[in-house]
Amino acid sequence: FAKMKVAFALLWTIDDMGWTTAHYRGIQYLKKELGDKVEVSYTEKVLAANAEQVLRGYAKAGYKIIFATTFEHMDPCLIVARDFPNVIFEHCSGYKKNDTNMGNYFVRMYQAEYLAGYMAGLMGYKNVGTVATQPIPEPIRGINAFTIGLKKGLKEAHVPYNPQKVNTVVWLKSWRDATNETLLAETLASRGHDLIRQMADTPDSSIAACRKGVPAVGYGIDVSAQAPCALVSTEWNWGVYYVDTVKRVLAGTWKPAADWWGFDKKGIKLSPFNASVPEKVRKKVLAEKAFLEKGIDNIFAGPIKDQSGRIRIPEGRKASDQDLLTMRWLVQGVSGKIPD
Amino acid sequence: MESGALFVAKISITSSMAVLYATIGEIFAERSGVLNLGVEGMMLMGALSGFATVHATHSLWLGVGVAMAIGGVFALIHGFFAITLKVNQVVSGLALTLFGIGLSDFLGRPLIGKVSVKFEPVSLYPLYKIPVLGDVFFSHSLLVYPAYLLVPAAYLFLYRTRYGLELRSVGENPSAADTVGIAVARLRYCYTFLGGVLAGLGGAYLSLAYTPGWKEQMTGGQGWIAIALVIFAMWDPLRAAGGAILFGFINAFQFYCQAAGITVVPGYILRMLPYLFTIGVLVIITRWEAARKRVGAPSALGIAFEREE
Amino acid sequence: MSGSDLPRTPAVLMKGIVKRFPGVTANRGVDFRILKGEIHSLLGENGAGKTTLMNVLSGFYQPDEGEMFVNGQKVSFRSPRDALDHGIGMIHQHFQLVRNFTVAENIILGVPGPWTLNMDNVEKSVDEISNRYGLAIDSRAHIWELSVGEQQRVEILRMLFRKVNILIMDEPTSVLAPQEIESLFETMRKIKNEGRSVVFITHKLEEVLEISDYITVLRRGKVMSTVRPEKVRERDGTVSTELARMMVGREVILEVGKQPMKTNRVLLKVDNVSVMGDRGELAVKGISFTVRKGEIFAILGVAGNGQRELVEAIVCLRQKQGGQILLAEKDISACLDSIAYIPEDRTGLGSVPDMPLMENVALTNRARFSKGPLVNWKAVREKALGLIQEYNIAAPSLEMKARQLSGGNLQKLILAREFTQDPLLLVAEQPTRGLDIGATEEVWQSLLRQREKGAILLVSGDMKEVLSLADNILVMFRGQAMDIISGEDEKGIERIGPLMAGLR
Amino acid sequence: MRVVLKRRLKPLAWPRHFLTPVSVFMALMLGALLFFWVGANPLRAYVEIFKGAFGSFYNFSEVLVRGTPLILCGLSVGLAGKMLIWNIGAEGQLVMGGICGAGVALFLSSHIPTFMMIPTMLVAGFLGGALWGFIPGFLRAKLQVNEIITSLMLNYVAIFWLEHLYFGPWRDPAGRGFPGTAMFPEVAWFPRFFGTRVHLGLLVGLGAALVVWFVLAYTRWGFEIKVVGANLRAAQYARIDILRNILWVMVISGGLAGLAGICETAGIHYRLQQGLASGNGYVGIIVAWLGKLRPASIVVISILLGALMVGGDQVQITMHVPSAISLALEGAILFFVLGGQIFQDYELRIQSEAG
Ligand SMILES: Nc1ncnc2c1ncn2[C@@H]1O[C@H](COP(=O)(O)OP(=O)(O)OP(=O)(O)O)[C@@H](O)[C@H]1O
Ligand SMILES: Nc1ncnc2c1ncn2[C@@H]1O[C@H](COP(=O)(O)OP(=O)(O)OP(=O)(O)O)[C@@H](O)[C@H]1O
Ligand SMILES: [Mg+2]
Ligand SMILES: [Mg+2]
Repeated sequence: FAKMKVAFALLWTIDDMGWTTAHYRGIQYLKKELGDKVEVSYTEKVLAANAEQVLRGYAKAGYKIIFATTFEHMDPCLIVARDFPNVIFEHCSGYKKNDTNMGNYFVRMYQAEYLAGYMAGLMGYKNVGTVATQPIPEPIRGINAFTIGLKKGLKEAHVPYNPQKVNTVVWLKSWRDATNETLLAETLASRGHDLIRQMADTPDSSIAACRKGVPAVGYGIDVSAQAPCALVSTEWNWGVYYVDTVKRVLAGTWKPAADWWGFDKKGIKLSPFNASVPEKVRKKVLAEKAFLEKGIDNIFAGPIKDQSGRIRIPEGRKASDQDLLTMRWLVQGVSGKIPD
Repeated sequence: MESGALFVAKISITSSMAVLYATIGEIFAERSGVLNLGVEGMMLMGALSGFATVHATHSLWLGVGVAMAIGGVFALIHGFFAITLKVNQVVSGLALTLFGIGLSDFLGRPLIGKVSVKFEPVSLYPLYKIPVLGDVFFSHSLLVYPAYLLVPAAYLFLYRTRYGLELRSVGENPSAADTVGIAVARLRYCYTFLGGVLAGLGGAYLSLAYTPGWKEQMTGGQGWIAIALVIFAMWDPLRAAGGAILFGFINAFQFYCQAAGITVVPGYILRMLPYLFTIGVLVIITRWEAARKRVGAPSALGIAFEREE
Repeated sequence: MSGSDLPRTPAVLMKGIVKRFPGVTANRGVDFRILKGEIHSLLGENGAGKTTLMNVLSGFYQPDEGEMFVNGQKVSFRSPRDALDHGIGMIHQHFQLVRNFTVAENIILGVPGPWTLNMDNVEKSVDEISNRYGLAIDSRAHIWELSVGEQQRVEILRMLFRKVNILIMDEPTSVLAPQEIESLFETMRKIKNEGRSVVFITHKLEEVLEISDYITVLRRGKVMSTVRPEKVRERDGTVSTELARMMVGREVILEVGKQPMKTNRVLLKVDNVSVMGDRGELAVKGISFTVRKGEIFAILGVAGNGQRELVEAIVCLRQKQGGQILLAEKDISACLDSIAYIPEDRTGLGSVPDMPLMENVALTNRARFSKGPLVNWKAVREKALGLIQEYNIAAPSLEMKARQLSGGNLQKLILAREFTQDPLLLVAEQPTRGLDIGATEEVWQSLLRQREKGAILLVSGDMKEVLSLADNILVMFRGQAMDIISGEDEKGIERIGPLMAGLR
Repeated sequence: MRVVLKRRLKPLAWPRHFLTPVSVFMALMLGALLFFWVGANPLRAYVEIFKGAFGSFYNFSEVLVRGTPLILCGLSVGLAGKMLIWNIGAEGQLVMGGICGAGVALFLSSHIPTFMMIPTMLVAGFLGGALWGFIPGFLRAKLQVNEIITSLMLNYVAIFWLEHLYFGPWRDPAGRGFPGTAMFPEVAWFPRFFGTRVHLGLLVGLGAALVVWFVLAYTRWGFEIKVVGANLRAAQYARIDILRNILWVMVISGGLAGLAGICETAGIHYRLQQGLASGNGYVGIIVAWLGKLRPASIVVISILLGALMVGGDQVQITMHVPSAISLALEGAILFFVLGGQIFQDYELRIQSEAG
């Protein structure tokens, strides 16, 4: 009885404290849960130019399930999938799939962002500074959800705020750049922003915020060990998806699909709260989370205005997944533009 | 909330310290005739070893010391190839950078994401009370203040001491220095080592004070900036300080504009600005020096010395 | 002088010095002795081992065998510093000065002392010494601002500042004008009178007679003899042929049977030309002259009076400020191919030391040996082999690097290469500097042969060379033409010395 | 008594053929220490690297794929190096080549006949890189501005420009907001061979190596380049137009790197996206100097380094060794090969104190 061979092509190193570390934790979880049934391998730093080589290499070496975990792996994955119809491919964060052996998956990080924003609003933070990364739909969606949550929280806490500017966004134009993340966070803190929202793949903007005496919200993994001032972190939780997928393959029920898991399937997590988050706030946030866990997601329910005040999602309508996945506009309350 | 201008001034200083240390170090090395393009590698090894030491011992100053020592040892590798074996210095320096990046990445794995003690900002007692300037200059971490002494000291050393004269002569005309009994190779080793020590200090500033902790390639190209600044500064420590802070300023200014919602220039142009600026200033300075019939570069920079025997 | 007859302990004694280089033994058991308060000349043909011996004495080289004693004490030097500590200093043929430093900085360099440096004090003491020895110099000037003669003074001052007892000078006169040589000799005598010693290396035998207390002749790394100058002086004051024979082992006369050429049409016309120097000042100020076909036209002057700049303007290495240069009625600014140039700097300018001989032959001839964009290396090889034969160049193979050739042989190679261009005008700059009398003779003969094919512009600081070769002589001083004198004009020739010093 | 190094009059001939292998071996020994450090069996690791690179036809084809941009970047750096011009900017030139070639593929494909498509892209790629080489070349030639710095700074500029294009104006409208241009039309894809990813770029690289070799060995221009590199003043003396030579060399050097860029985009990515600038330009510097600036050696070294990288991926998979080890190994090899040279040029002498 041979173990099923599972492989992962990773973007960066397993201890990058961000995107890849989160995937690696998923891999660890998979090993822990199904270690007796699977043999797991991974390759770090699979760049666009070598993705096809690495994926093909795994396919040739008899791996049965191959996860390609970054956007640039999408096209190579499609090509290799065509050549190896008996191998199952799963691509993370993209949109292409085929009908036979390649699916894609992502998780609804924006739900966690929404909760984090809601928490911040309830605590009265009305001038958030966000260290944003690259202007693609994923962070844009996150910023919007965070801002929507923030405004909701502020309203419930009866804190007056500037409806045009509760969340100031500055773009790093990079996924990870420790020194500039620090620089940017310090700039925001010094400009009087009362909370720093880290969105980059290292904890450095949260760390810088702590040093400046400003609270932060962490991203990707729980940053509280590095940045004790982080009120909460929004976390990827890939492990459950990996375990589920492998189980489905083992059971023969796997079909190519475009999966987008939210709190309902535990695709994401909210880290434990910082001690400074009041009990009342925690309760409210957790209550909101409970809805999401039940699959009730009204975050992008209309009416939602964009920065210019134009209604983007009218009353009574909800943004479709398609809308969310291609989102290129910012909601009212966000200050800062999408750069190009 | 701090006033914008003061804040940008202050952050220009904090964010330029690593580059400044490395630049001063490289000035010493190049003044002695040794072109060391391994700054990035030495800074990384300094950052890693400094943080590793602090992580293990919780002693910040020990960490700084180890970072400086490791930076120096790495520089000596280049020194051995460049001075003793007389291989092409550009290639040897590049090899050092590669080796440093690879090795620090490799050895630093277990330390990524670890936290330890770090240098916190300390206001220098009476000085920080000076209105305006006090906050800009005297409320930084303890690793910033040595630079205030280092820059003028380096300047005085170069131009006002016998050792400085010897150092410069070795970079200008090693065979002339040799004739009057100056130990060319020994001096070159010393100052290459010093260059590495300061690059290591720059690295330690990053991993212990500015962005505490270890991340692979955390210098993010600052070593290269340091090398550019040396030319920019025409091998002069005072100008190097100005250049480093100016460079820090341009970078800080970019984010400040974004945060303040000022969009004069598209963002991507702003990001290119520090690099375009370096090229521009380099052109101007080179023209200027040429017009004054003076070449700032040590005449024997990058050239191995060998007594014809 | 008075002290020369008293018995003295030798200041330096070298015994059985052997120094080997890969393939050459430069010194084969040399015994050499320097007394206190003497000027000791060292003579010998190129490669005899003079420089090597003095490099050993001044700590640059470690001898393979042999012993050295300073004031009776056995010494062994590992570096120049050790030698300096024993009061032995050497002034090299190539000056060892830092160009971007001032005079005072160069002088204080390497002198032990306290940490800090007070340049004002240093400058004061430099001025003091320069006054004492009559070595006028501005101690604040940068080296690059100085003429060659002044640079030499800095070298001497530096040794005096360090109070050396043995001053070694390697061919110091080869770069000086007659007046400057006189004042150098004055300085040397002053040094000697203080009880210190000077070792003087030269190829010019008349100088040896004038200044030395003792003469040592080296040949092929061995001492031929050590004599007093009286022994080799003929009655009429000239050098006896004996000395030359000791040096080269054969008779050398150093006379070229120059026949006056039929001068022809004007080839080169230089009209009111001005040229900028490196320091941004006018180095050549409105010079005019003409050179006819079949003529050797000499430009004579102390180095640094604008000859270099003028030549560079003619050979298209430098832009002129004003005036016109016509070669066979064509403006020279177009960089004509019909000019060949033999530069003074043989390794820096005239050849690529790290390239094989063959490629060095192709250097200025590449157009001649190319078909379209391609170089015909076979033709180059044949030509190069031919030249080596014809000009008697000692080179074992064409793959040999140029830097492995001796100075004289490299000079012959460059000469040969430039002759093959069949130039209308050949510019030869200091063509025999540093060459021994044998090689000099060969070069002179070659130049005279070339004269018949075109014209030669000879730039030299060596009066003897100019008088032996030139049909007309232009004397330059501070960028100006002092006068043009015919090589036949006996009276005019007597005026040359003063003209070189700027006295009309 | 003391030990001194003395330069030989002539380099020793006999060690030439095995110095490099011995040096590489020494570097691998150092690498072995690193493997030990992470608890991997070095011998097995090296066997895995070898198998990963040469174990199968497919693996070797991947080595060639990795080697392709290295050949072109190595030639780029090497050609400039012949003239003692330091082109640290191959990375940026590569990117510019990719951008210009991609521009042709994306916007001009309907205007260009099919058979001219790929040649046009190659020309555009060459020109893009050439432009990026021209700038430091011009600054160096005309104004004596240090080319190490300018070419290095231009790398950053090119990369920011590239990002701007695929995030902004050139972003694929059908790409759901993700960064990256649209895929090129298939006429703009470089042909691939033998069912592997080995593509036209390899032939471009080999062809370029041949041309560079021929130019350097047989043409007057090549000779002039070598003279300028060996003795600038002698070149002036020989009336070589140094300015023009520097300019042309930098233009062609940039062009070669530009070719690497278009070959990577049109042979591998089929679009502009993150990951075009992946360090090949910098590795090209190592390649050039390990290959002693000789085109044939540059080809060989490129393929060997490609093998090290592909093999490095392999040990990572099978033995879970961090990928950074390839980079550390490259640096170590460079050092040891440089150091190995000493045995050819120097002799070790034991000198007794004479006197
Ligand atoms: N660094 C060296 N390496 C190899 N051989 C050398 C070196 N220096 C000198 N030689 C050789 O040693 C011999 C003596 O050279 P040296 O320079 O002492 O002669 P010299 O008498 O000073 O000649 P010249 O009159 O040309 O100055 C020559 O054959 C020379 O080639
Ligand atoms: N620095 C050096 N490096 C290598 N070889 C040298 C060096 N100097 C001299 N040689 C070798 O020593 C030999 C003699 O050189 P040297 O310059 O002393 O010759 P020479 O006897 O003075 O000849 P000439 O009279 O032609 O000047 C040359 O053939 C050369 O190969
Ligand atoms: Mg000689
Ligand atoms: Mg000599």
